[in-house]
Amino acid sequence: MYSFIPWLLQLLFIPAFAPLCIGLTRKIKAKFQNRQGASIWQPYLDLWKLFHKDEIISEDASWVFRFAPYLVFGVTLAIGASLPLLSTLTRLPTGDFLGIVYLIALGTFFLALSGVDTGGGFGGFGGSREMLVSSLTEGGLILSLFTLALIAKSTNLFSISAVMLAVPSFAIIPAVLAFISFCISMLAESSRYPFDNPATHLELTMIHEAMILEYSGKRLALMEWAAANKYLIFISLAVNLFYPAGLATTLGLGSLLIAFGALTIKVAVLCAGVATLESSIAKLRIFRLPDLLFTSFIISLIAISIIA
Amino acid sequence: MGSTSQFLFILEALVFLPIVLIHLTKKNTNAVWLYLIQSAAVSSLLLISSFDKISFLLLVSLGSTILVKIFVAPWFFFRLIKRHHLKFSASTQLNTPITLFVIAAILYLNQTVLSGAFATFSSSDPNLLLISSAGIFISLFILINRRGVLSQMLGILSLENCIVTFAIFAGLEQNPGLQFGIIFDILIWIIIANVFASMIYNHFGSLDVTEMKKLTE
Amino acid sequence: MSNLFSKIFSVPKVLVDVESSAGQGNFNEVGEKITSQVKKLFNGSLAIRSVTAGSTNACEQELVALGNAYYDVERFGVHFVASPRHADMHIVSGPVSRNMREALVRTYEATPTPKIIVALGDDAIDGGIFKGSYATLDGVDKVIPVNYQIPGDPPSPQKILEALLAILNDLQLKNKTSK
Amino acid sequence: MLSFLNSSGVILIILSLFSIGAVGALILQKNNNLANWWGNGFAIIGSLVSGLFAANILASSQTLAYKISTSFPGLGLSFNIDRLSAFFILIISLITFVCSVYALGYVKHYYRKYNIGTLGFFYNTFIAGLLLVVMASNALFFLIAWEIMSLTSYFLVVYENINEQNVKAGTLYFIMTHVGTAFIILAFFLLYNTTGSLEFEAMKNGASALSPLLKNIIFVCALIGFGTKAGIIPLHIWLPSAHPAAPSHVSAIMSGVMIKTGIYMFIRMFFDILPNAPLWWGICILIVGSVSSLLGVLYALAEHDLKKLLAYHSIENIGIILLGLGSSLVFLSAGLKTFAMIGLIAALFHTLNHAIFKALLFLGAGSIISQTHTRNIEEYGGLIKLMPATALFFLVGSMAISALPPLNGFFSEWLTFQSLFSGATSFGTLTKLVFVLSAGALAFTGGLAAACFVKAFGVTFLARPRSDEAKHAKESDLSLQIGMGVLAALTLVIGVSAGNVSNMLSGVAGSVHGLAGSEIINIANSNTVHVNNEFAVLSMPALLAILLAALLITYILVKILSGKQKITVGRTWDCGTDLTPRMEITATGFSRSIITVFKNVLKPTRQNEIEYDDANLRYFPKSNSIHLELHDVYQSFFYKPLKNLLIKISDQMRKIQSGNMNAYILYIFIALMGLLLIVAK
Repeated sequence: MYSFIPWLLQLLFIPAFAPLCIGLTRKIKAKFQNRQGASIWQPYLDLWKLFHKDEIISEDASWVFRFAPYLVFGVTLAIGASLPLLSTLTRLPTGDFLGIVYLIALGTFFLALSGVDTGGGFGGFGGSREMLVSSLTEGGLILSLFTLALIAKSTNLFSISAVMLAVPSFAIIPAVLAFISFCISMLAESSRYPFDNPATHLELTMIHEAMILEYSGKRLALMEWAAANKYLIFISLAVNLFYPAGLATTLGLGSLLIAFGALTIKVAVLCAGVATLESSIAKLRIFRLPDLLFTSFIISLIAISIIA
Repeated sequence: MGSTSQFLFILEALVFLPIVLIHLTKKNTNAVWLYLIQSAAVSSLLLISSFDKISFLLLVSLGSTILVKIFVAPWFFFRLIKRHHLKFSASTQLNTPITLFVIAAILYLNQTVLSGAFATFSSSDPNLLLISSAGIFISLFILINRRGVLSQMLGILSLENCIVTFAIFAGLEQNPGLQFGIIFDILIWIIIANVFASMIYNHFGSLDVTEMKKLTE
Repeated sequence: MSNLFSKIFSVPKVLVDVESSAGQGNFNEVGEKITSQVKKLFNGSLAIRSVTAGSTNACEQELVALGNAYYDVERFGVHFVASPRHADMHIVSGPVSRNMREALVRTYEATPTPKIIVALGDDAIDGGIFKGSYATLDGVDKVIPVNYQIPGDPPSPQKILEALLAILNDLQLKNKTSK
Repeated sequence: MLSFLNSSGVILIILSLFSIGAVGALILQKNNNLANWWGNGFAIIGSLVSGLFAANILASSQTLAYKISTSFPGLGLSFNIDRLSAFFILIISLITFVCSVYALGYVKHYYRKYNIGTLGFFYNTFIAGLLLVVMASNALFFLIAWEIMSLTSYFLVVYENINEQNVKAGTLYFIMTHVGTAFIILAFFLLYNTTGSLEFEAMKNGASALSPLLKNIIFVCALIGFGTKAGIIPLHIWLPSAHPAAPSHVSAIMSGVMIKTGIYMFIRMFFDILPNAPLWWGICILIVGSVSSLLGVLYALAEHDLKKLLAYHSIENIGIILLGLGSSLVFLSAGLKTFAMIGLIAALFHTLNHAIFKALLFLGAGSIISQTHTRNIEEYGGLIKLMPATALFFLVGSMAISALPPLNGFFSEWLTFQSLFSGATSFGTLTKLVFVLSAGALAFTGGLAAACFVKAFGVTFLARPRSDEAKHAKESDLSLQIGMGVLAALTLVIGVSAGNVSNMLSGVAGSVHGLAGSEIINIANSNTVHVNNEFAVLSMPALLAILLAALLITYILVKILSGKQKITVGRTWDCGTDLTPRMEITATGFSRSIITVFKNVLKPTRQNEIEYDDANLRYFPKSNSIHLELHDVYQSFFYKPLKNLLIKISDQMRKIQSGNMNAYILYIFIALMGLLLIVAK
């Protein structure tokens, strides 16, 4: 009878813990700036307040502007549900990594369209830069996940994490290389530091923020939440595909709890890593990004050619 | 049959020699006379070959051939020479020794290449055919070598004569319709060629073909 | 990189002892009160947008100082945002020069309700030292309805925090009376 | 009725329907309306009948051979419709049906300007030519049909002859297709030389006698010949200028279906007629495919003429189809029949998908252009509020072409990925590198196509109108919307039922001579596609269901959390300045960053002209205009040197034309002697 609990946990994990993840990253960055910073629950409060505020929509906006937040958030929900978060058994038929990559592309497509829709200067070039970055990341992203698929002889994420539980000896170096190139793509897709400064006020430097400048009220909340979801999706992918230690292989309550604990620890560690990275390097100029993205592509190419 | 074949050789020589001489003559009038001799020989050849199945129609056609080839054509040419007093137009592309050399080369080629080919023709003796085919090539060479329009016209007519001789020796039987057609054809052609020659003359001031180069620009 | 991080964590947070600097009431209590008020009124997250309307940038420096490591207003649940659409409260500084009039009106219209407009510094209140000049409109209230004013040219971050607390208390009173 | 459908009589009926339509349109050219209804009406009926015919052949999966012998030596009008040609007939008739319905309304805006009768005539003969090309199984008959198709499409390209560009594009198209046809004739001649007969069937059996060198030469000739028609990269220069020049419903057919005849003949030649292809053929097609797809999408990004942009995307999608084809050819040469089957199914599926969404996009572009009378994207804007239906269909088309999940474009690219991945797992280092690089190229192409269509859709439909033409645009009338609606619905239906469609396609792929041996594995049961023994599993309906469920949950979540907030409509926030349409992002602005990233591939040129009030002192510039163009690499590195070479050769040859009569007679004499020498020996 309780078989639906793991499915429920699977569906709710990403939306529930994404704002916490963002809060944790901001907290660590604040600590690096020697200030106490907002509490880690602050993103929840922001979202809650935004949901209860009125909304202003520009008169030039069309139904694409109004509908995009729902779709972008919905896509992150759909992806969150089909990830190997707690156990390798709660499989969804959409677990194929190509499906995940192209679902993310669907979200980015509508995000960029909503940026262009209101006709302001910032949304337009935000959309153009977002498409530049996301189109160049797809190469590295797909090939790094493909290295894992080669190791695990299947493109389904669940079977990849199951195989990676006991990493075969020949696959260690390719897995590490794939992890590096996946991390670069992760930072690019979730518009973190070297690619885009999430906490900037200067419109000219924004990529992700520029597209949601026009949103307010509940649609802004959806967009912020979706960005947080996407960030956690990539972190949990990085964590559970490459180091799935602790992932539950049986649906027992005990093993689920262990899996939950292991996942939160690993996510916290990676968030700390991202925060340290953001506090130690400067944001790259926009035309330096393609070189970084091509290196991620080449690294995953090397990883694939190393595998037998 | 011996005498006739020997006689045929003489006639064949009469057809062949004028071609070579047209190459060499300096004066146009000589060339016309040579053509006259050649056509006389050809007509007599025609008479001989159609001797056995003489019919009234054939006779009329032969008569008209003789009339056109021997009287009408030379008359036209002489009129042309007189009107434009172009007695000396015997300019040729190659000087005479080389022309003779080329003629010899053609003869040799003809001899080596075509010797076996004509064995299949049953009717007459093969080297007759050889000579007439050599005649065809050399009259074609007239067209290439001579610059004057008049000599080129003569070249074409002698080419026609050689083809007729070749046909006769190859045993193609003559029928009046064919003869009429040929002769009518030649007559018309001569008239037009003459008109055309005089027009060229008025326009270019001379009948030399090389002057017409300005056409291409 | 490692020496950067080691220096960050080795340096103590406060070099000058807070109690000793004269007249500087401890702003931490003010902070706690602000946090509790923000939690009550704005569900714990108050988005402020600073609008410069021809200001001499003095008030801006003070606002920026609010965000630095020492004052660190973020821990009280207050954060600065980039677009009026995202903002709950506008802090307008400067005597509103003639060219900024249109822009200020547009910013006001672009902010979703409920919104609070605060005039920061004497220039914003009544034109301050630029009062009567042909180029300015002498104060923000001449252009858009202003809810609260923070005097001082420029008011120190401490003063701004206290004024913010007073604003929040006043808002709470208004909510009680209106309910 | 069904048994009648697959008898050979139907072929004659179909062709006669189109010819009646063609001749009728000519006769009625005086009355525009009648000519339009007659031409397009018969095209609709003809395509319906041919569609049913093809569907029947596919369902009953038997081949129909039918021969009309003619007195002309070698030319036997032999039709051989096996499942492969039936599949292509299905695509042709589907797209023609929709385009003819669209044309009923669209042609109205030609009424007083051009002669509708000729349009109807060439349109119908063009479709008849297309169908014949796919049915013919005699080389000579095929070439005749190919020529009909090329000529009628040439006349359709130059139909709007007022605009000088169209005529120039027409001549370029004319020359390029006939260069291609020359290569095709060479290939068929070489085949005829060894197999001794012009019939495809006989060629198939006799092809094993081909010497390897001859086979490679035939491959190269076929690649260049059919590649020119398909528009692969070095031979593509005619496509971006010819397709946009034609009326929109015709460029939809040209882009959606005509370039597919190149693909059809690729499959027919490399899988059917030429036996056991060597490895390097597949590798060569893979490289051509990835280069075409990458460069196609990059040139599309730099384009701001709407129809040229779509034409460049045709090149990109042809590249993707070639990726599938190349990978299956490599597997065929290595003897891995099941993987080859996957590759061929991916290629065929993407052919079907591309025909649908490319036709949809061209029809959308047509209705926009008929309203705004310009092809320049920079002058559109805000059309979504004026033409909501066209905007929705164009959006569905753009989502399909950038391979976004619920629609059909995603599934065929997913399948092409699977064939490339299975290639990467089963070959040595060099071939594996080619496969992985092609997979990388496909990934980048997908991303850049999405970027290009955000630009195209965003700049055309969203924000505010940039020109008053765009302000007065009205929604296109009913028949145009039906045309686009059917195609848009099809992208979703085929997307969702991708499993059954790929089963049908595996039947089609199995009928090809090269793959005849492998057992027909239906790779999908109940619409979940299992590729190479569980390597990858995907079920499109489940994907759609999860997406809809997620959307529903979001909607409910938002309803609960902020049910009672009110929405007010205000001005767009732009830091307080007054927002003019010129401040919106333009197409060139949008793609300029991506072009600068790929600048040494695209070689962007930049030229600005400043006009001064005071010419001599040059202090007060009146206007400053900047031209951002792409340096046309192909003209300067491939076509110009070729042209100069040809001119040099022909200069030499002109020398024999000395103008001297004797010389000409000398040539005759020499020719005569030469002939005698040869014959007499």
